[in-house]
Amino acid sequence: QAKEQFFPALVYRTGAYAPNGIPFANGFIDYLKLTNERGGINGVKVIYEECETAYATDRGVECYERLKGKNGGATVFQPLSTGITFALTEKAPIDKIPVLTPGLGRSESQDGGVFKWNFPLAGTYWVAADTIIQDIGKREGGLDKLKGKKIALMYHDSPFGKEAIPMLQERAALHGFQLSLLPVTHPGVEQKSTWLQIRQNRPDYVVNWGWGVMNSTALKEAQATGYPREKMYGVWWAGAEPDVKDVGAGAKGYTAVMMQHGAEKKSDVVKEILAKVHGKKQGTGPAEEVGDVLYMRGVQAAMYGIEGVRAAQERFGKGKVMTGEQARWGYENLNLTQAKLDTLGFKGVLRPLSTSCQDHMGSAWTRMHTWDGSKFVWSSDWYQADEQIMKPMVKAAADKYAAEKKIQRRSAADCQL
Amino acid sequence: MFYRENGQFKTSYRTDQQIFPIAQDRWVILALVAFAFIGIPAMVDEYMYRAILIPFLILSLAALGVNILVGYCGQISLGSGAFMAVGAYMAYNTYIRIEGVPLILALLSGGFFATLVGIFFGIPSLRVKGLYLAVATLAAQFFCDWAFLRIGWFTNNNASGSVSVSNLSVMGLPVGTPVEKYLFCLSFLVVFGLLAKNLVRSAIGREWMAIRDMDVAAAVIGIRPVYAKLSAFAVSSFIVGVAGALWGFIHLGSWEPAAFSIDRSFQLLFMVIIGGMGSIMGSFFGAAFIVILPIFLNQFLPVFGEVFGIAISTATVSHVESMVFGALIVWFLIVEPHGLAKLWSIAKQKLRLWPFPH
Amino acid sequence: MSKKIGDVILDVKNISLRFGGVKALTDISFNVREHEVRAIIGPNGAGKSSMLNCINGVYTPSEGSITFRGQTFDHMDSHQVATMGIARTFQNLALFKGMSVIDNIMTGRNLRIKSNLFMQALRIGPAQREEEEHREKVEHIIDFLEIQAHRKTPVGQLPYGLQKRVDLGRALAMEPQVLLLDEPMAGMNVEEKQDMCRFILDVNEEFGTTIVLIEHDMGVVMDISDRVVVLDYGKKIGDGTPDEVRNNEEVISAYLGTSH
Amino acid sequence: MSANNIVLNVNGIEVIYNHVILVLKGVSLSVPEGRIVSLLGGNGAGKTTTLRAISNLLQGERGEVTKGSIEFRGERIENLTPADLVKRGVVQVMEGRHCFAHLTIEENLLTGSYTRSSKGEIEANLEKVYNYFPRLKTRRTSQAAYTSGGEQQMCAIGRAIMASPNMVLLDEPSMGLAPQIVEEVFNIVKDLNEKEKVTFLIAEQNTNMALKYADYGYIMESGRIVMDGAASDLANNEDVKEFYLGMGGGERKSFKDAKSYKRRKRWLA
Amino acid sequence: MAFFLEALFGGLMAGMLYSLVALGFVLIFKASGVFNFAQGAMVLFAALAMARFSEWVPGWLGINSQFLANVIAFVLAGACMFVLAWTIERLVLRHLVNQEGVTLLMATLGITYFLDGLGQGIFGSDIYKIDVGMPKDPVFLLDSVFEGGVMINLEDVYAACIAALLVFVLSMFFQKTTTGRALRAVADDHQAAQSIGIPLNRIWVIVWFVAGLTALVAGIIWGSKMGVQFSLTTVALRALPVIILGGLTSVPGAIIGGLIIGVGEKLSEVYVGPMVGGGIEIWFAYVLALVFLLFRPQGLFGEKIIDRV
Ligand SMILES: Nc1ncnc2c1ncn2[C@@H]1O[C@H](COP(=O)(O)OP(=O)(O)OP(=O)(O)O)[C@@H](O)[C@H]1O
Ligand SMILES: Nc1ncnc2c1ncn2[C@@H]1O[C@H](COP(=O)(O)OP(=O)(O)OP(=O)(O)O)[C@@H](O)[C@H]1O
Ligand SMILES: [Mg+2]
Ligand SMILES: [Mg+2]
Repeated sequence: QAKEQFFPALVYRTGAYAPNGIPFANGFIDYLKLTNERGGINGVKVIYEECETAYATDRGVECYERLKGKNGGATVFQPLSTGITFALTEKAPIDKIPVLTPGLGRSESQDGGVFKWNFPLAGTYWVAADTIIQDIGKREGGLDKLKGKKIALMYHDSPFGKEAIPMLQERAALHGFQLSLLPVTHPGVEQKSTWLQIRQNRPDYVVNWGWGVMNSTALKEAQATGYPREKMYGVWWAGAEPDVKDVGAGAKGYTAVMMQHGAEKKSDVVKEILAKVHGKKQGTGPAEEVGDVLYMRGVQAAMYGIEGVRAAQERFGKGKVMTGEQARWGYENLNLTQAKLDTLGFKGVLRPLSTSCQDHMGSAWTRMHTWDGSKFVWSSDWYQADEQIMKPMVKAAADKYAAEKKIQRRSAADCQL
Repeated sequence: MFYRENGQFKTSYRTDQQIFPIAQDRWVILALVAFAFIGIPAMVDEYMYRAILIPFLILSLAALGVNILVGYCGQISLGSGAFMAVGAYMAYNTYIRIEGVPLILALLSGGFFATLVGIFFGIPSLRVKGLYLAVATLAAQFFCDWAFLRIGWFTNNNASGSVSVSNLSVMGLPVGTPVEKYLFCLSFLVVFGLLAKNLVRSAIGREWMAIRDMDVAAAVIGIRPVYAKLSAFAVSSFIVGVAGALWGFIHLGSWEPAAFSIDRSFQLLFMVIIGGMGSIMGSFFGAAFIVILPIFLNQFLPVFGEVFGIAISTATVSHVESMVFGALIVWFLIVEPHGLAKLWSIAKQKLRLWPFPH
Repeated sequence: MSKKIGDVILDVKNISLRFGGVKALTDISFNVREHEVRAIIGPNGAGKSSMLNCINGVYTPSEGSITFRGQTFDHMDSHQVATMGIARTFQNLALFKGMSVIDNIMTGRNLRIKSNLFMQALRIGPAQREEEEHREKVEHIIDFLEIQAHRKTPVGQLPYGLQKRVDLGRALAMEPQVLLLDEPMAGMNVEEKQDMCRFILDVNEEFGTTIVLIEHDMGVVMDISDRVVVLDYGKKIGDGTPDEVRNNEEVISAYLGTSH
Repeated sequence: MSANNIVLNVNGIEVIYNHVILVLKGVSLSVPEGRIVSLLGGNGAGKTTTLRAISNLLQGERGEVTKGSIEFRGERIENLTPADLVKRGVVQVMEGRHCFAHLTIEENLLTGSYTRSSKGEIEANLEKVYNYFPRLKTRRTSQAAYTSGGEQQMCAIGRAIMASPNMVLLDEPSMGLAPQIVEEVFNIVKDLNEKEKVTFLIAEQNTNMALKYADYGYIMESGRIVMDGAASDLANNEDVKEFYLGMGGGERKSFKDAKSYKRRKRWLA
Repeated sequence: MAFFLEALFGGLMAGMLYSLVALGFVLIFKASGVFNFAQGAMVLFAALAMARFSEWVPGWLGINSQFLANVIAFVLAGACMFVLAWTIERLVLRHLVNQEGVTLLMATLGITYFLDGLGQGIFGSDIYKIDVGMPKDPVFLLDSVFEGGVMINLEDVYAACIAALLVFVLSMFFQKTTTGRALRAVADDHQAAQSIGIPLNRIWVIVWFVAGLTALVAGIIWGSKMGVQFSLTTVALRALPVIILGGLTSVPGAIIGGLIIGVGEKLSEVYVGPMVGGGIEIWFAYVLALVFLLFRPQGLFGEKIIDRV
């Protein structure tokens, strides 16, 4: 029978987070389709199945259990939800299935020595937080200028939102700016008092760590409180079209950190998808949304998923179907050079990424883009998260986790196989 | 024909006070339990365990607890999710802070703390009644949600505010594989089910029901509302708490407050009402209905679509799913407002009369 | 009939009860002797039920005191009243609709249950034995009231008349010293009333229970009661043996009318 | 009775509660225009159920008519809503009062005239009710829940009158009423019946009252009609005398002696 | 000081918005004894209908006046709510006459699921916007008195006025009209109400329709503030403490309760919140309501709960 590599897709196309979940899912699926159009992974056909999680952890777990065994076993899971990621982090090692969380999940899971099966490829929340501060520093004319400044973090009151806090506190201690924390309860439609507080202690910058309606609401409230949008930053889950489009001009000047790519309508990969997938009426979503920010995030995630398998095939046999375990090796030894990325159509979209046993992230590049009232435009050049700051934090957190879980760091030997 | 109690004469009140006075019932139930312990492990696959059976068991335990409060004592509560959370987090803390504490003890301690919280939030019930109370109990829900997110101690200061446990074992026996987990939960359910049944059919149970049906009269025949209500809150939240601990430890393994959000509270209330208020059996029916139906619909609808050659998108599936789900709830209520358990007993009555119509 | 009336067991002094404007009771005094059947009669809204409500603590009288077995209270608390051995039935049925007849009557025995929550949960020896003893007593009452057939029906589904019996049964189960009955025979036909009278008199004679009875059927009242209090608009307008009351002008005009 | 002036005709109805409890086993009765018919029978005989069946209030009790038919002025009415029936002039006074607890006595009465539009008529009716039951007038402003049992009973009856019906189904009107009020109620019945030609079907336990005022009577036992006849005949029937009027052998015997003596009625039902 | 005023004002305005939703609950409860959990879903459904129709109408009818489009959309959405009310009565309520409160409550939960599915199914689950020309930017008063002035939102003010108006009309309706009385009767005792000829079916359609309209108004106002999206259903949770505080059966109570809750939670959040890490307003609202209940178990303006033997 035909060789098929199974990619389960945990999506949320309904509920409070659908506006952001839908474009991501569309991008993800479209890229898988494109891969088949390109002849699969060295001839191995890619198959997939969606499962609706509605961003709820227990439904996510059910989906995981449902899909992990299907079609000869799942290759890799990419839950677009920090909550679900936490749950799967416990289960995946037992089932020997890697968990890909590009741009989300536990930041300390970058440490492959402890988190053997987690891959926060291309960026964690700490990277996002770190580079946002760098950009603010740049604006102020040097990180040292941050001394005495006030920065407010308004975050989605959940593990996702909280991930940013340690890094910001670290930086606050370092540069002596004053960090105030403003939690916003799920789903984030109720922010009046948050913004009253912002109006009260008039912070110099507001960092919005939101997802779903929380983002657009934040911008509307900012407008209603007259807080300058130019002073607002967003994480890369808070910097896409659905977040700003119904605020329109009201959101002008709002800046968000981007995990390398932004809205990439002109990129080769998008052109290719439009031609080969949408052209054949195989498109998953509306064609005009192809290339939007979150759509691209989906494409990026899918691409990493595929390339990991390709890498694994290099070792375990070209043109073979990879097991989850084999795929894991692939993700751990991923080496996407610029050249490779360009051939895949990500020229000017993504930067090189190479993972290792110690580093499951592989790349820490970001840049900022800003809403000009009708579209996002790049407003900074590339940043890279500060190793000196981040490494020790990751190590410490990972060790704590290991201690709690009574797990040994992986031996050098273990890294070889 | 086959289902008759005639010929089974009760010679003592004890025999008449058994849980299942009718012999056939006794046999059926015994058979069921035996099947659950021996039969099921022999046949079902991992997915069934992890996605359906274990959640079903744990949630029926929780529903059982809620039913004691809502169904038997008539105090509608929307705070059950909170009590589950208390159970889960306190069990977690007992587990990690006390060296080598046995798993079961940790779980029970979760229940214990849930009891305390339950009693505390039960105090208003002495003055506030009915729907007012129902809404007021949401205070418990939101407060606990907040507390577990905000107070680091509960989560052992994990930055993310989410906690996790792993490699559990009971007296040397590991509780890791689905089968082990399943049996573990099942035993909990059976034991608690039995205890609960005993409670509701003895004096305390009658006090609860008396309070539920007509509290003034209850007071006049010497029932103390304070004691009756608070004991109901205590027992209920203990069971719910243990269920919460199981949910965290056994089912999720790693959880955040969102796992016990208000939706959970509602879900539990549904189970009780759909299943049948004031019926232990009902709790199981309800849990089955609420846990299995959506999953079933979610998987069945696409198949159903293919039959007619239409590929239903994920979104449409889940929309239709919730529509059908809602419709079914209403439909069942219309067929039998007193829940599935009542439906069940009517069926039995008919069977008793069978083959005669009345 | 050879029934020795004891001395005063329940003594009501100058009770007044006001609800906003409404004066339900004004300065009512009367007493009840041990073992007697004491009737309270009066037109609708006279304050009869309110009187009972004061006695067993559902209402708090605005003035006056109640003496029971030498102890004097200006306010009674329902639970405490029950423990002192005063039981009562209600005018508009206050049964526990969701529960079976047996359970309803069993609740009457709750005060006597010793075993605690845990013992009940485990159903270990004593708890189980207790259940059975009380069940036995309850079964007697059920036989006595001739409602065996309905043992396990939810009372909500019983016809009105039978519910009244269950209500009585629940009160009897408390084995009270004083039994307050609020229109126990409303909605019964003569035959059923005869049965009811039989029950009441039996209770009164066999267990020596003192009975306070509210009833609108003069036939019944005059036949079975030893003494009668007459209320009208919350005032006491008559008190004495049936015959005295029957011939009391004020009572006739206010209540009995010409029909008797 | 001649069939021409029959307003209500119930034939062979069977009623089942909760799909299992068979309560009425083929009850037939007919009520002629402008008469007072009384429905007698012990507890659980099925009187209330019969009335509920007629006024279509069974649904709320999860009961249903499974056999037989009910005709009002020649029209089948099983499938009408209670509201339709009230429009046609049929009103039921429910057993156990059922006043609107939160509404005041007066509001209760006014609600009774919901189907009436003309202000004048409502005013008149209200006056009429207050004349019938002066007690209600004094309590007009207090919430029904806080009035005495008897007052509530009066309120329920008054509420029915407010709809100026042409047929009334009374379920145990005398329950909990003081003797002379009972008298009063039946006088009212007679009064309405004579002055306004209102037809009555009365389920009653107070048999001698019922038979005294009714023209015709039916006796029910456990879901069946076991006897019927002109009120006067029934009143003189030995069994009826003994079991419903409590005067075996002519003399009314004291309730005291009732206990000593006991013989259950057994006529084939 | 200026800030206190702002917080106070913000609270009041938020409160008004809550009471707008609370009204729907009160209406239905007062008029049929049903505690309608579907209110939140109805708000969302109505808002979605409004948003989408105002988006589609220009396309359908080829008109390009936003105002006209809105009007037509409003009418269409209103029609939807009527159909909804009618269907609910037909398929649900009339089969549940005379059942206990919980059963009915459960039924409304069923309806909630149905509406969530239907609404998103028909109108989609993206974020949509309702543009009824509400001013978005803040205005600053008294800048002379305080530096920075006191900021208020006209949008809020308009919303508040509409809410107030709605409340006034509705309370008139309940107290003064015959139908109003009939409704209260129904709430007390379905069966008795039927027995004296109150046509439950029609009554219920009316009530649910009116509740639907309030939901529509609430939906429009919330929608134009927040954008229309699934999470709008959660406003119901904000309205619950309001209704128990104000009293389940009291229309004016909905407003007063709203104001108290609004102010209470905002002030608590801005003044107490920072000390305990923030995010306290939602539970604070409930605790506040609970405290009031301890003194008045039927809420500030609710009808006394009757327990009498
Ligand atoms: N809780 C209450 N609040 C206000 N008024 C009350 C309350 N209870 C009783 N009343 C009033 O007090 C008076 C006496 O009521 P009560 O029930 O004692 O009358 P009753 O003698 O029992 O009449 P009936 O024979 O009709 O039962 C009545 O007018 C009644 O309206
Ligand atoms: N809602 C119900 N569900 C089940 N059974 C019922 C219900 N209502 C009445 N019954 C049964 O129907 C039978 C007749 O009841 P019904 O109330 O009609 O008798 P009745 O003649 O009115 O008695 P009473 O004179 O005491 O009112 C009784 O045996 C009763 O158990
Ligand atoms: Mg009375
Ligand atoms: Mg009856």
